[in-house]
Amino acid sequence: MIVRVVMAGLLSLGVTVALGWAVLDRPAPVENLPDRVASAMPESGVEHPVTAVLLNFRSYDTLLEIAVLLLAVVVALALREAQPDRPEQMGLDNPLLRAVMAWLLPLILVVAGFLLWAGSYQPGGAFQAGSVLAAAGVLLRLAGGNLGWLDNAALLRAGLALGLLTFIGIGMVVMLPGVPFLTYPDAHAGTLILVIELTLTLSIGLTLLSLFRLNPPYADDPADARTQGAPKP
Amino acid sequence: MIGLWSVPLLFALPLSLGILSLLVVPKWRPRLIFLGLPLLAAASLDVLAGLATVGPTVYRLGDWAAPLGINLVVDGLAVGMILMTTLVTSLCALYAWVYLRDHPSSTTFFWPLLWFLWAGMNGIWLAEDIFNLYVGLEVMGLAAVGMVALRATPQALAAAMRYLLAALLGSLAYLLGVALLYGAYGTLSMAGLQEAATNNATTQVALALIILGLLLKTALFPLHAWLPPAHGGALTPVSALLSALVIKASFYILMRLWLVLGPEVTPEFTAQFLGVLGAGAVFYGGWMAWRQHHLKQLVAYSTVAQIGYLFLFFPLVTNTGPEAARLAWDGTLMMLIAHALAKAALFLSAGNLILAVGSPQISHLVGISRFRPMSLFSFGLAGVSLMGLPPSGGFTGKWLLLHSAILSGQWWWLIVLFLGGLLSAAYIFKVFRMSFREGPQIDRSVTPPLTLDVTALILASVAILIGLTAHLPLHWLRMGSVFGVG
Amino acid sequence: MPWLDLFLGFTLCVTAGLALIARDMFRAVIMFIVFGLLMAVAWVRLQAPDIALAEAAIGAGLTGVLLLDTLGYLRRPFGSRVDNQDDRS
Amino acid sequence: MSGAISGYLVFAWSGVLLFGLGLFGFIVHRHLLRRLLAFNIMGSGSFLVLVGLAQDGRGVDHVPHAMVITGIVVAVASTALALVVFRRWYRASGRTDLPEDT
Repeated sequence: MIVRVVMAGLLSLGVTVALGWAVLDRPAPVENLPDRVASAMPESGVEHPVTAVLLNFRSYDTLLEIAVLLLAVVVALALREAQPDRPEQMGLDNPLLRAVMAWLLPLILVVAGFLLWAGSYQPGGAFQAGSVLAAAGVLLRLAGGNLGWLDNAALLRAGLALGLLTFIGIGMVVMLPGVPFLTYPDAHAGTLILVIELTLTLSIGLTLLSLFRLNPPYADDPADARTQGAPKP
Repeated sequence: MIGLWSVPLLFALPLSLGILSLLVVPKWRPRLIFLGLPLLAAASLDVLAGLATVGPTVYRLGDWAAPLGINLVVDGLAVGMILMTTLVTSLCALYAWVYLRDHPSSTTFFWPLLWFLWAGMNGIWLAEDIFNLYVGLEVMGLAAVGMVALRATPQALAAAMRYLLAALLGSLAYLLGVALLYGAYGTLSMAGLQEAATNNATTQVALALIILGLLLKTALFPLHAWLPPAHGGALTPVSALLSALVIKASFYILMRLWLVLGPEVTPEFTAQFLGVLGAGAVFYGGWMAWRQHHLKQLVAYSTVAQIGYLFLFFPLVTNTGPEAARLAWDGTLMMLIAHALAKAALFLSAGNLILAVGSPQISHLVGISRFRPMSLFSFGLAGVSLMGLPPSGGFTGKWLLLHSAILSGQWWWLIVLFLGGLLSAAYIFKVFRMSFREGPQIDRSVTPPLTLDVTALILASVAILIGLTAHLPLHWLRMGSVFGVG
Repeated sequence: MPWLDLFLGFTLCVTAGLALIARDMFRAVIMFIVFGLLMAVAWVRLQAPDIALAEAAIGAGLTGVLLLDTLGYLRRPFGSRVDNQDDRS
Repeated sequence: MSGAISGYLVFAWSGVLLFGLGLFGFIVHRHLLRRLLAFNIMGSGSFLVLVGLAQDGRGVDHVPHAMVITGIVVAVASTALALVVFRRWYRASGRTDLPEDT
């Protein structure tokens, strides 16, 4: 144990010192990316630079990133099916909390909508709006709300798939004039990005919410908990 | 524009199929391969045709030039890896289509994971942007972890967890290296970095972090501890994919970045050090493989050993003169491809043998040669390539590396090549000795479906054939690299 | 000197340290959420309000909820041998 | 302006320290949840280095902002995946650490 602490201490100290050295010794960069972003902004279809980078200049990164999110859900679904659980019981079912939620929920939805719409000209966008949506779902569930419609597997999966499929679909359709993948025509870039963001928001919200929901629930009696048995040491 | 459609299809198609396979009923999930495999094969061949006619190109996603946008590089190396991936993954997918029939329905989630894995790998082969590589690594890594966890037994879960922790730590080290490089040079494009990078502490630390992170993901000795449980314990087609392809992706990034940044920045001892670690992997992995009692664990440790050969690339390519460097490049890539084919074949045929005797123990293979000659034949062919016997791809690769070592006067690597071959022979023959021994243990065996044997045999045969016709693929692989003619 | 930034950076390190050494797992997670919220403030100071929003919602919020949820799960005894080696490693 | 610039660098340095701290925690701890906390702290550290270094002396750069948002989403996906596996593992074995680590 002590050996491990000392080793870890030395290693992380070494890494930190090396990093510090790297920060001190760095050269002045030749390339100026912010300038390039600024000069390409008029063609991006949006006014907020971060949204332009995320959904136009470097939209391929965003595409793959959505795939990463989906992957987490796929694994959760797979493991859930491998060890089926009983229908879950969760939530506090507190009337006060419910009353608060009834007020809070529409507010949250409005905030999500605003964040999404705002993303084209000021901070905000699909990820923020999606996570606010997910937060609404989490709160609803903690309050004992009924999210039964999420148990409709087909609907849930369609919602999960919507964002990425739309993204890829639009990326492909715009290629028809003979331009590379994800090249939005200047005239429609703003609209296309908005459509992508809208579907992404929904899917991201659902994805994040499913990550929360798909964790195995509490088992009610310990007897059925050990479906697999402990491994031999 | 060459590959206008086929290049993006290489990742967009598997992604779409991955989503689609979530939407269809479980019974239909495997059947999507009959849509996907031909299309992906066509796209891969189209990219190859473009390379052969026009030469290496750059694909500008969104029509933005790097460094503002993300570019994809379609050179010989990328296309070679894409073709290798298409071949190996297709055969593993066919194998899995039959193999998973007898498994619980939760294993049908193999299919979405497979498509995402494929998309991640193709994304990595094509990437030219170092941050995009990070995202690609995550797509591939999380899909791979999910595949290991698929069995949902405690052992599988522990292996997946260990794998995940290693993968996450590796990605973070890589990401921090990227952060330093961006801070220093203001660009994420490899071409831009190659122009801008100078020799200073920032580049060195960044490269060190990137190397460490990728070594962990490649499972180079002594950072290999996560590999044997993950690769040895997974479902057979998963083991084959992970050992054949996934660990190659992080090595591939290392190779590319080394050629972009390495020679100017790194002191020669770093290259020698990587070579020494490789040698350690060859010896340790071979020794451990020989000591295993479980067939798939043996094959997994064999991967630990074979990774070591790839790392001889670094000492042989750094400051050694053009001819030796070119031979090192050729030899390493030949080893990489031969190992991908042979290891996939070895895992698949090992899986067939296990199915046949119903036990993962090597000692239970006694007498199996009479019942499953074809599985054993594939195992043997793949073994020939791993041992480096002529005329296999493994032999050609080692031969090229050997020449490179002699030309650059680094004779000590010859010992590694020679002893490593002996160790591989030892563990391969360990399996054979048991299989040919006559004993009372079994008098009958289960007959696995023919598809399982045929896919393994095809992979093993290609591992041999590629050694006979190495000239053309090696010529293609050099296109667009510093070793290419045009 | 950017005193406010220095103070914020220092506090970030302290909360991170506390999250890593806290004896009680629950306290560690709470410290981690505080850390995430401070990160959001740091992003505002770095003139990156987009990241601040994402960090507060995803980094601190969702990750925190997921971790707390898992903690609740750990309180349930599973298996015959729930190790009592507990949180101190 | 100069005050703001050195402010960026302060956060880059904090990022360096956070990465070091997180790495220490990641190696020392055996409890998987703690290792995940350490992983997230390391991640935050590298994000700070990314933005802080890029903006020091150059002013606001939106490209790393987008990269960090991507990074945060990737981190939460990885954490969620890890938690899913961890819960299954805990449920099957009753352990909060990995078997070979003692």
